[in-house]
Amino acid sequence: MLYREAGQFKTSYAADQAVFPIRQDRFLIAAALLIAYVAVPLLGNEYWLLTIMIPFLVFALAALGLNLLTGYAGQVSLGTGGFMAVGAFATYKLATGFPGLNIVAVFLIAGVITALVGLLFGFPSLRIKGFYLAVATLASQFFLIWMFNKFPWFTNYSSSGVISAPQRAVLGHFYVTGAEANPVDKYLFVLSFVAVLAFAAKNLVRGRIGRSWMAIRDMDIAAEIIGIHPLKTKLLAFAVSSFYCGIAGAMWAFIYTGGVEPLAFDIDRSFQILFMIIIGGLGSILGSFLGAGFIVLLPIFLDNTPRLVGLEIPVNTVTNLQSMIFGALIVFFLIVEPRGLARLWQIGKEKLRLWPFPY
Amino acid sequence: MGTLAERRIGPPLLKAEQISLAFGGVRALSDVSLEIREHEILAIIGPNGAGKTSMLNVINGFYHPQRGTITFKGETRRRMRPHQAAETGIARTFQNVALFRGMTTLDNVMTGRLLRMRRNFLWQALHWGPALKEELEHRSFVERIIDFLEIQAIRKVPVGQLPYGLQKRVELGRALAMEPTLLLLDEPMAGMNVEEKEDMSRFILDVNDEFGTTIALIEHDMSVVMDLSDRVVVLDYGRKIADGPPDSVRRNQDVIDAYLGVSHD
Amino acid sequence: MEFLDAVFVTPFASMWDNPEFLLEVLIGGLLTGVMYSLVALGFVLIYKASGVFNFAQGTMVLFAALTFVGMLEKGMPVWAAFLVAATVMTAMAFAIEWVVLRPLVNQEQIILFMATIGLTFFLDGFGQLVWGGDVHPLDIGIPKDPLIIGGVLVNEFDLVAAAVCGSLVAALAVFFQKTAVGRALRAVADDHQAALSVGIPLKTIWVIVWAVAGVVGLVAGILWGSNLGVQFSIALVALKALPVLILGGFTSVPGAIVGGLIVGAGEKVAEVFWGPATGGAIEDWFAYGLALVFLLFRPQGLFGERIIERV
Amino acid sequence: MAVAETERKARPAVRRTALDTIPKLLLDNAARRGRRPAMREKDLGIWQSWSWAEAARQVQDFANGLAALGFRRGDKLGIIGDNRPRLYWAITAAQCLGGVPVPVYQDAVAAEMEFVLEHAEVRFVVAEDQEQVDKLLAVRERLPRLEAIIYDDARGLRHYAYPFLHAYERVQQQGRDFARLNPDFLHGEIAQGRGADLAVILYTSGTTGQPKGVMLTFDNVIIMARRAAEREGLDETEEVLAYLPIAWAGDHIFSYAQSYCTGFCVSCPESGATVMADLREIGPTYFFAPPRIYETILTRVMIRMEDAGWAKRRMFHHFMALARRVGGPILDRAPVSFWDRLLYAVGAALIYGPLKNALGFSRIRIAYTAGEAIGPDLFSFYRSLGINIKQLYAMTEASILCVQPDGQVKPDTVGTPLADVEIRIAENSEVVYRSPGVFAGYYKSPQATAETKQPDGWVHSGDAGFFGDDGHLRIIDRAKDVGKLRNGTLFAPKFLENKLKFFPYIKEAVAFGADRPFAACFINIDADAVGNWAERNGVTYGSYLELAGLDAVYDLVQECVETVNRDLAAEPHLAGSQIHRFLILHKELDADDGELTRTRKVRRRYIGERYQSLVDALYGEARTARIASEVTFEDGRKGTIRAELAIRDVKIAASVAPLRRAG
Repeated sequence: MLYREAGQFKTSYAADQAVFPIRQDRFLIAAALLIAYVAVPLLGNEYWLLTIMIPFLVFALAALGLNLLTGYAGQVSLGTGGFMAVGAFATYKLATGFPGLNIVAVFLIAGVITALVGLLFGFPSLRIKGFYLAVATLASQFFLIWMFNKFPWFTNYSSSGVISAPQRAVLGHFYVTGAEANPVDKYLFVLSFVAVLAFAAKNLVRGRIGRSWMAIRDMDIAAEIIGIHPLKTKLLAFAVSSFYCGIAGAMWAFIYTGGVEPLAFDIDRSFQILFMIIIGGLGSILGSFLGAGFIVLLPIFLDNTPRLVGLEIPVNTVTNLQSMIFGALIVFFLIVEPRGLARLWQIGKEKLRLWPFPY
Repeated sequence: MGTLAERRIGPPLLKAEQISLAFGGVRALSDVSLEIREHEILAIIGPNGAGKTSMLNVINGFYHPQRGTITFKGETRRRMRPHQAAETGIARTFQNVALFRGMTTLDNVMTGRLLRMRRNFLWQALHWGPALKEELEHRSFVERIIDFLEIQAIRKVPVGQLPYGLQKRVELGRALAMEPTLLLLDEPMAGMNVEEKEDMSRFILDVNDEFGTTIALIEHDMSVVMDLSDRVVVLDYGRKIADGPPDSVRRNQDVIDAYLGVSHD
Repeated sequence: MEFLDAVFVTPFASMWDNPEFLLEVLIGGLLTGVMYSLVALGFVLIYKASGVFNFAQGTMVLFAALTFVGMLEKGMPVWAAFLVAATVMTAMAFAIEWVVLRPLVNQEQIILFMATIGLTFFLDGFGQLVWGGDVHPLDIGIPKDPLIIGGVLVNEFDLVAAAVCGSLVAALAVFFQKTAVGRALRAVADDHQAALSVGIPLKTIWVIVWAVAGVVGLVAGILWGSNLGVQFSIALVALKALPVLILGGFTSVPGAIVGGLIVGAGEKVAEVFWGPATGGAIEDWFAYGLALVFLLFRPQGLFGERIIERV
Repeated sequence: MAVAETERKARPAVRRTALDTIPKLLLDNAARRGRRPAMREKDLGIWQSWSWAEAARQVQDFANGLAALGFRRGDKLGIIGDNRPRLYWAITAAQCLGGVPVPVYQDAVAAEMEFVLEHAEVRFVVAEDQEQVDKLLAVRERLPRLEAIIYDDARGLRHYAYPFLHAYERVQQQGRDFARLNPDFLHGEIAQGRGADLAVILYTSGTTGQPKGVMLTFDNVIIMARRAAEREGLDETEEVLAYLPIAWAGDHIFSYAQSYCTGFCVSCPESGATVMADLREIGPTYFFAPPRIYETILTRVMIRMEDAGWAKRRMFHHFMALARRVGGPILDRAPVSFWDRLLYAVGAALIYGPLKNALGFSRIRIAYTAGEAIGPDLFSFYRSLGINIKQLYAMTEASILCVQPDGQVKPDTVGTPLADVEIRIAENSEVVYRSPGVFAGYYKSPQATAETKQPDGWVHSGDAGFFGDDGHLRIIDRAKDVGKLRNGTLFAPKFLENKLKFFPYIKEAVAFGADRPFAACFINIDADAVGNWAERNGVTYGSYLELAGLDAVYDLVQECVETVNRDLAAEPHLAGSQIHRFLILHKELDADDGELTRTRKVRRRYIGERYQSLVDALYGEARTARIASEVTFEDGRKGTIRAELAIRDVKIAASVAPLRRAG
């Protein structure tokens, strides 16, 4: 209905292959960015920024990373938490070891370090596939968390095993990490990182690299036939995915919570991210954001609903109920639309484009 | 039709020498030698289980024969991986369509160009400058193939939604996008109706004609084989029993026996 | 240098010095491995018959144990509690088939896998909502005294557990080989289409297999709970059972048993002899490392069938 | 050519630089709006575009190439194929050299093609692809003058080793080489062109006899294209989709001449099968189609809406009903209540806008229909959506004659004459006209020319019509079919029949009245529509014969006929030919029985003879008539149907002063 595409014809391949070939979509994304950059900082209070927007963005980044690996390259991974931990601890070591290093560079280098670790743990993907691989990635999950727990070097010999973010600023005096950091600065910093990385991810998946990933995912035999080197392609997926997850982990530790212990990145975190991409939509950039939003908002919603209707329920019961509802919702989603929220979005959009016709 | 210019068939492009292949105790190929000459259309026929597909799999590196060598473009080898075969200029299609079901027709054909795309990771992430230029150049090339195979209307349709005949055409498109010197087609017309078969035959001839591509194909439909191919190789129980022009092969007693003795679909 | 010494010299030296101790560790490990085997067995049964990678197996073990112990706490005799718990697990199998599997039939494996994770969350919440989240001590009268057999210290309980597991596996083997239902199950595992074409109702098979997996889980839960009390951590045993699957192969019953024993023994030995060098707790990941190394040489697992790719 | 020769000498020197030929317009466009798009074609997945400067280059290269091949002034260039930029450029290229393009219908069979090419003495042909080349090769032996065939699409032609076959690109390459040696040649040729020169020969696909070649001069084409463009305020920003045959006069004016005159861009669809999708992508601002295309689109809309969900369907029908009531008046800027305007705006957001978008009509400023009468329902459907669809009157022999001005659009007129167009109604009601667009003559047919075109420039259209008091021309029939009632009143049978046929219940109608005291008619009901109606109203019937004889059905039809009578009463010229009596035929008129032509046109005379007894009954006193007629069944067997048919008298409406009907 909202889509009026008559007259939007493409005279070049560049225009035809644009990320948003439909004018209305371009308006939509521009509006979304405008809201994210202007309306949210102006209208959002500290609670909103710190407990909803920032975790949403951090989760979205991690989901994006996992989606590149699982949704696009078809390699199921249960080690996301471990890679996030690598990012967090690498950032910590870099930031404390090189106090003069710009925090942006710190995040990026930590991402690269995580990518290298991801590369290492991606090697089994040459020989094993599917669930075997998924289980194998658990090895990285357990091993990495164990390592950060056991070797105090990673926490600079902190007695509690907790790392806490030192004070760092961007552009001179905008503190984005540490106790002094202003929520709006933090938010804008994360937002910019996520926006740029999301754009880069979109670019990757619509070009040569994305096509080789999807080829491997859809039919690895045929992929080899057209000259795709399976190991190289899979390893690249592991590396890129880990890069994203590493930065997400770093932001989690440094900007969202300000300090973490390795347990924050245990296997539950991995599952949480996996849920995001399943519910959001495998193989969809948008889906990573939708899934992250869903998983971040659902507990808040479940937390607040009984109170809103005036019910007093013991905390334990609430936790258990949440767990049940969460589980049931996942099954429900998989049954209703196994391809996730992104697919629902797509269907809705398609309907709007065809309106008033049914097809 | 006008006067069809003589197709120039050149020297051997590929030589398979004394190939033997076995799985466990089962012999798939025994001492098979064959040649594929430049610019020709070679048909490999034989009853079911004769080892035809195994032969293609050996040529493009899926199977590694226990004995024998393959010489392609003058280079002799014993082992190689399929992606290396692709790099040397061998493309193929499969008996059961092996497309990337999650992608559109356009993207599927574009994957055929992956080998020729060079821009590195960082350019790709920016999707700008050289990467964009490269992408658009290949798109332009791929569009010519889409035009050639007359699949414009399904350009942006996910291939999973296409009827079988069209999927086969898209798969041919993907192979063509690789600009192969040697094209291996495993039953390109299996499961097609008469009209689709005619279309496909025309495309195969046109490919051979317009691009000079050497083609080796496996086909069951005898009339198609007789019409299309310059030369026919007959396999039976993993052995080569005949090799020659279609007419002489048709009169070959061994071939007749092989076909009479075994019922094939 | 010191580290290398601790990794490559000291452990072997201490093994050599005290072979009885090594044997004790080994046997202790093997007996723990039996537990892993039981959980892995549940996985394999379901995977074979329905192609579902059932992540909820660990939670099913917990849930079964909770039900059992809850019945005991209500004053039921052991046999009655067992029957009730087994019935509950069977009912759950029906419910799962009806609510989860049937609507998702023909979906990709990854989707079904995700659904079982959802199931995990649901059962976790449900079980603790009904039975509470505390540790429930469980004592069904299995003796726990240490025995010295041939100079080696063995726990009586472990022997009983091994015996129970052994009989369960034997019973299952008979069930699969000798009964009509068992044969049908094997047919389904081999080829869904073929099984359907000879008139075996797939849905019935699924219910049976999930129920059997539930009962196997119940046995595992009772044994584990008798040892450590019934508590949430039982669900985590499932995570230990996963490397067992890699080792043994997803579709192999003997693989699950042998794999469980290897993992159990391996990680105990590693923990005892290499733990000190690395700060301990390597049990957390050792099994995975072992499985991974193993995979590099045999991607299809110990007893898995070799995958020949047909093109 | 004789015309052009004599007039050239008389031309004053000052007009030498005037933009009086298409090639001069091309150069002018290239200079003035060189970077604006001139042509687009959906090819290889995108709309390949050529600016005016690029188009000029393409044309010049090809023109030079033709010259290099030996194409000379006065030579004819055959053009065969779908709407392709290269074919349009070939037309211009021929005109640059003082040659004459002869577009040929691309779906013509080889024999038809042979006739035109033979008759036009074509030396060179530009053919689109292998299909057209094969057709040409089939008849080449009988075309001794044909020297060269140039093809656009090389697919499949690689091995056609004929020396006279040339690839389009190669000709252009030769052209570039030629231009290097003769840099001033082409501009000299273009400068020699005059407005009175022959611009094109368009062969009419004559329904009877052989096609006739209509010779049009540049003046004919350009002046009329300009007049029409001025009337509508067309400019270079229009978007047009060229999808009708190049050989058709309509396409030549709307997609070719007007583009050169105003500088707008013409887009060519990817193929015949993708026209609708391409239409949607381009979203033209200016659109031309015969009624049957509008009808096809409407049918598709309705069918697709039937498959929509219940709520959506309700909403659609609700808002379409609103649109029928107020959409037309809003488009015509007539007074409409604020509330209705508000509702219409809601409808526009929910239904009309998206619907137009889905059809590709979002941006249409002007849509034309011509060629035959358009049903009032069809017409008002589009207008009620806010699409400014208008009728016009045009002939191959004269380009455009009349267009409906904005705000004065009615389904039954063809509008008012353009500037410089004079129209007279002859004694026998025939429309006769004179205008700058009037053709030079039929090629090599002085006799046919003389029959149509008088020495003083007046041309017989062959159509019967009259002017209403509003100054709009109404076309009622072919002139030869129009007769008079016994009292001298004008009687236009096809006009009556068309009016009747616009009702969904009436499938065919046969009107009688020439030299009779009054008009009367046979009606053929539409079995589907009436059957549907019967079902909804609980009327039961067993067979077509029974259905056709039902009183209720007679009532239904009578209402239709009376409506027609009321319409007629509003037209002073036709008020006298109101229908007095009718009967419903017992069987469907059938081409197998010779009652219809194969193109489903009523053979009025034959039917009159065959059902003589029924005609007599209509003009008698009886209330019923008996008939026994032979029919051919589906399986070819013959049989006889006997029936007694009722005859109804119809109320005659009082003739009133012509008022604009509402809606």
